[in-house]
Amino acid sequence: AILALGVVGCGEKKEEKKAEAPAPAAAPAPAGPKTIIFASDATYPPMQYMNEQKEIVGFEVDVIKAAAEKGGFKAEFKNVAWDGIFAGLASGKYDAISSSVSITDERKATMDFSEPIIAIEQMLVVGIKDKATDLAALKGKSIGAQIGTTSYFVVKDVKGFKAIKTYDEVGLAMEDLVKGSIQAVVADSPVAVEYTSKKYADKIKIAGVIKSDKVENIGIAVKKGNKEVLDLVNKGLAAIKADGTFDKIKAAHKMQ
Amino acid sequence: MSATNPPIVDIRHVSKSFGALKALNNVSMSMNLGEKVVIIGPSGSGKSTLLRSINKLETVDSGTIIVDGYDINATTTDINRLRMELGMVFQSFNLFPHKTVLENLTLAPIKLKGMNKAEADEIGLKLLDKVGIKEKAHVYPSKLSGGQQQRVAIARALAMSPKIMLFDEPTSALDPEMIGEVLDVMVTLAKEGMTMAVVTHEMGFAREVADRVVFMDHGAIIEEGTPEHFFQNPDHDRTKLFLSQIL
Amino acid sequence: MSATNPPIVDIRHVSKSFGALKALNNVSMSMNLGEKVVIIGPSGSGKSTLLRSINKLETVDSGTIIVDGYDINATTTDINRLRMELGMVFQSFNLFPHKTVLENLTLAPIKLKGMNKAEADEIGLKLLDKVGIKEKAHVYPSKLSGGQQQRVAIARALAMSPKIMLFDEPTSALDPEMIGEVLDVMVTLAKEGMTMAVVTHEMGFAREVADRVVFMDHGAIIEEGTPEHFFQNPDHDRTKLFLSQIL
Amino acid sequence: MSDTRIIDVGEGAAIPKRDDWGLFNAWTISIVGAILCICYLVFFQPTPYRRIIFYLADGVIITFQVTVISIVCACVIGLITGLGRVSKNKAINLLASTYVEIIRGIPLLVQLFYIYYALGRLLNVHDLTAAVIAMSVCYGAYMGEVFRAGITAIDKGQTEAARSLGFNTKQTMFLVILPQAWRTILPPVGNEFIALLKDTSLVSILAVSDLLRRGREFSSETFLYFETFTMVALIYLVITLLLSKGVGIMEARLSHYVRH
Amino acid sequence: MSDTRIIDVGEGAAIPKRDDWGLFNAWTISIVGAILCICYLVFFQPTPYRRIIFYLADGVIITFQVTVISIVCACVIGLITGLGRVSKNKAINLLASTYVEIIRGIPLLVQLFYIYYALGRLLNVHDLTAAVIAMSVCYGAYMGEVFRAGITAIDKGQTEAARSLGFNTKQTMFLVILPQAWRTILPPVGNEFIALLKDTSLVSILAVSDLLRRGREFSSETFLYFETFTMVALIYLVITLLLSKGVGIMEARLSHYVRH
Ligand SMILES: Nc1ncnc2c1ncn2[C@@H]1O[C@H](COP(=O)(O)OP(=O)(O)OP(=O)(O)O)[C@@H](O)[C@H]1O
Ligand SMILES: Nc1ncnc2c1ncn2[C@@H]1O[C@H](COP(=O)(O)OP(=O)(O)OP(=O)(O)O)[C@@H](O)[C@H]1O
Ligand SMILES: [Mg+2]
Ligand SMILES: [Mg+2]
Repeated sequence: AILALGVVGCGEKKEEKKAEAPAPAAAPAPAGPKTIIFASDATYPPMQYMNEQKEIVGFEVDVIKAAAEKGGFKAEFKNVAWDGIFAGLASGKYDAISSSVSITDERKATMDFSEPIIAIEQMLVVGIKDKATDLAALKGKSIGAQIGTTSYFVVKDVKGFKAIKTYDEVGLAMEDLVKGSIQAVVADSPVAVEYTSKKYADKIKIAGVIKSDKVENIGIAVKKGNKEVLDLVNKGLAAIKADGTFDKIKAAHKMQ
Repeated sequence: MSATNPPIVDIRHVSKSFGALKALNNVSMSMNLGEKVVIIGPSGSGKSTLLRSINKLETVDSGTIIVDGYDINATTTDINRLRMELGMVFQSFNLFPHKTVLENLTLAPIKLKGMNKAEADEIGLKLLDKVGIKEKAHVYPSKLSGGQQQRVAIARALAMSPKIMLFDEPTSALDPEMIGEVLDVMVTLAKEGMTMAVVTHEMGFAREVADRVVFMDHGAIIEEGTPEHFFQNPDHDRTKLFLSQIL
Repeated sequence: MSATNPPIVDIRHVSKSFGALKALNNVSMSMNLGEKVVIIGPSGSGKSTLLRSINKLETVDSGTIIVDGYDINATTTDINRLRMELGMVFQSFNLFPHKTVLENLTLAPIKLKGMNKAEADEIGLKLLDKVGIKEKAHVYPSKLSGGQQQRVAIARALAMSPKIMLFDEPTSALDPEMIGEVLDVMVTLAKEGMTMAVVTHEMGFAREVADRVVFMDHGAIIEEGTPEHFFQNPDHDRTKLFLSQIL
Repeated sequence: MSDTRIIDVGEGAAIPKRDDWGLFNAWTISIVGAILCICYLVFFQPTPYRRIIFYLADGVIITFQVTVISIVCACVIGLITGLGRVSKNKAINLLASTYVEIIRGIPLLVQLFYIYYALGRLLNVHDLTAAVIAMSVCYGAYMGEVFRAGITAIDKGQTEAARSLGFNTKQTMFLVILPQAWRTILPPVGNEFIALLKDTSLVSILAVSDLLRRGREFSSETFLYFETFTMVALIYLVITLLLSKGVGIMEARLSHYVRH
Repeated sequence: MSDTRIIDVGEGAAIPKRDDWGLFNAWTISIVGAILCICYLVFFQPTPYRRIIFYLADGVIITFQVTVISIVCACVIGLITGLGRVSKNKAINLLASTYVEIIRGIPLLVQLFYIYYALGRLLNVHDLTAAVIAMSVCYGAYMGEVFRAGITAIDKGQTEAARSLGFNTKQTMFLVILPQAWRTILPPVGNEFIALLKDTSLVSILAVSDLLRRGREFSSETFLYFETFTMVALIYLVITLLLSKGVGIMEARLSHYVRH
């Protein structure tokens, strides 16, 4: 973690110069509202994903768009592979990450987070006929999760699995589960619900919630010390939570 | 031609083209058991093609070739079986470089006739002795001179006890000092009564050994006859011209 | 040797080895302006190496070579400048295949002397006329015969108006019927007073043109003298032996 | 009658000559088959194939963009490297050789990750730029060898003739050697182009929206893995087959007059 | 004095001969440099490099496993394809040629996705198996061309001699041609092995825990992108450099007695 700090610090020196770099074309900077570029791994339905018009859509996208209206900034989304999404933030390729990033202590050490958007849980997804309800029942089996996510962190130190497989995208993990290459997937609750209720309702199911003593919140990540962006985002989020817009969006996406 | 026995090789009206080029043009020829035929002619006249047609290394376009009673182009004929009766010796030796001299000789008898190794070795060594290089039995071909290699090649063909031996210019890739040793082997073979068809430019060999000399040009047999007839009194101008050039 | 002017080429105690092989062994030789020197000797005797050392295509190991007053190995000498004074003709012509004949002639004058194209073309055409192939000015070298190519190569060298011309067996890659046309050009050049060093096996040329003949063997100059001395009454046995083989 | 050919021991994944009967016919079968397949699917099974092909369309453009820009950069790097590799200056030569040796030793995908994630922090390059840099740096090494081979294939006599006339090393290279070398160099460059086009599929890992990425997006959204990847593969196949035919034709043309 | 060389126009990303001065020295520099680098980092900067190298260790094993199994399968496929490509039976020949043509036309990564995700549903293959199948199918095509080249490099007289003795086609191939061809085939197979080893990095996409995947896991968790990928690249470099030296030595040895 100490070195990771160094990493960010290292990138920071260039911050001033690079601040306006990301969107040189769309730079009506003087008068109009500030444009914030959000990186998003658009493979994460229903939170953020690519629709057939090649637009990034989803619950979190709607939240940010609404917050932008209220917070007085312009939100632009950029599709970035999850694998390197934090590296890109550190090097200033974009201003913020809106990609269902769970707020963890480790991550807080290297980046700053907005106020929580929504709380989630880690869910265990298994085949429709599987009787397992918790991780313990899956000893000796193969289990999958998306690389570098809290879902993966939940299982990575648990001993006794045949294999823990890390996927670039959660959808690929689900695909492997359906195929039978692995026997379980751990995923964020909205994603787990999405896959088990819509796309593969007849093939996989939620086996249970993985208990944790801490509440897991997701939030918007910004580069350490980037107060300007953080304040704008927080202002917007607070505003939509206050005026009920947030609840409407939640309802529209059938979020718990 | 002896009247009683059918010829062992009977080539009837055979033609063969390579593209526009007629390499063989309605050629007929037959050979009896024990007969030694020498085929001569200018380069490109179709000598090799004729010889190679006999063991079906070239497939003819029309006409029939009957060897030992079998039509080689008939679908019922097992050409691989028949080829065992036809020993072939090439200008370029074509020994198997990954096998020792003795293994070159024993490979086919062991694999094709199911002979056991000891027996094959014995026969092989006997043949090597006959061609005069028994002491090289266990070296690889690349260690031999051209003349030695060609003698091994002859022994390899003999190892299958063929009824007929076909030679395609066996000495023309050899340095002059080695030609003699190969011709000696061939003469011995002829004296033992082997049926032989030999394409060669060695007229001395033809004189000494041939029962019949065949002269080809432009894919056709122009003239055939005894060596005496041939070298002393050929009928055709083309034959005379050729002989005048070569002798 | 004329006493007043310093020699235009002065080679002093030059040695050059390729690995263990001494290609030049303490060779000294000089040439005066207008002199024609023919270098002969058996294959591998170092003739080419000597010639190539003069324009530094080979770098010598020891000794000095002074051309037109400049030590070619001195760091202060601009060898590219000096090479413009030294026309070189190779056994293998080495024309530029991607340029027309005329472009072959004009490339160097335009790029190196900053001559404009019109002027270079004019000079080029004049030279082509001189070597007798003006009509081929706009074809590519590959369309020419060997003799024509070599004449273009001579013209190309002349286009830089060199003070000395070096020829390394200019006719030995040519068919016999073409040797004459190239030698004719060289003879004309010699008559015009060009300083020339020529490695050749054409003894007729040496007799007709050479002021001096140099005989080399094993990297050393064995004997030098006038053609008369040389062909009628050489001193050394090795020279005699060589001449007896070549004439 | 002997038909011996030297078998070239290259780096791997190289080889076929397209002059033989089998491959020519196979080419025809493959290209006709692939195009018919695409047409059949798009026209007779518009659901989902028409949707798929529309979704993939802009990915093809990105793929081409990355390929073209990268090959141009790789050619520049390759020329410099090639010149370095034939240089008599040992330091330069060694530098160029070491570059080639190192690049050849590391998988392209690792190079991509390295340039994108690891060096990305220092250089702060954008995804497409990172992709292009990585492809160029990698292919520059291979291209360097193509240039080197092209240069050394020119007869040494050409250099000697040029030097004798008074040209310096640089003039000799640019006026005499390279103008002759390009004919030998062009066909392998064409082959590198095809190889590079195929390798651009790797940039999909960086979420660059190339053809493969578009395919992955569409399939993860619609779960039509089989249909989508079939289409992706067919499109790649058609493109590379056409290009390789082009290279084959170019090669045949140029070999006719390698020397005018 | 002419030094003309024919430049081989292969498929791309092929080329360097290791016989030249530059590359030999570059090889030494690269390998010594890479090993020193690894040692320095592991011993003098144990945090984080020792952690990294321990984390990566089992990835190296997987990488080797996939490579070795795939190359063996690819050799089998390659032998069959190569025999098909030299077959006089036009149907078989065309089949083999079309296989080669199609496989060469589709990026390996697309093939991987196709076999894993598109066909995977039908065949229900597991990750490592899919990886091995995809690598084998792809490299089988290239290997087929290696075998074909090796076979056609054997003098036609050998076939004629064998056939004249009475051997049938199959016996001729297996008793006479192939036993001679392997010497020519072995070095390019070695090069394909190296190329395949590098390409196994692609299987990391299928969540196979190879060297690259392990590196990605470690870096995405610790954010030590630079450090991790440096180590990954160095490890690949050392492996491929050592292997390519091995191939070079083998090539030199075999060329000494291509014919006993
Ligand atoms: N495989 C082939 N393909 C095409 N043409 C061939 C082939 N084999 C032979 N020919 C041609 O057929 C003609 C006859 O060839 P053949 O080898 O039988 O002549 P030859 O009398 O043996 O001549 P030589 O004394 O030169 O060996 C020649 O013109 C030759 O070029
Ligand atoms: N670049 C080189 N590398 C190694 N050895 C060389 C080189 N050039 C010449 N030699 C050797 O140096 C010796 C002298 O060569 P040189 O070409 O000067 O001989 P030559 O008298 O011109 O012979 P020829 O009449 O055959 O042209 C020869 O033994 C030759 O093999
Ligand atoms: Mg013949
Ligand atoms: Mg010489």
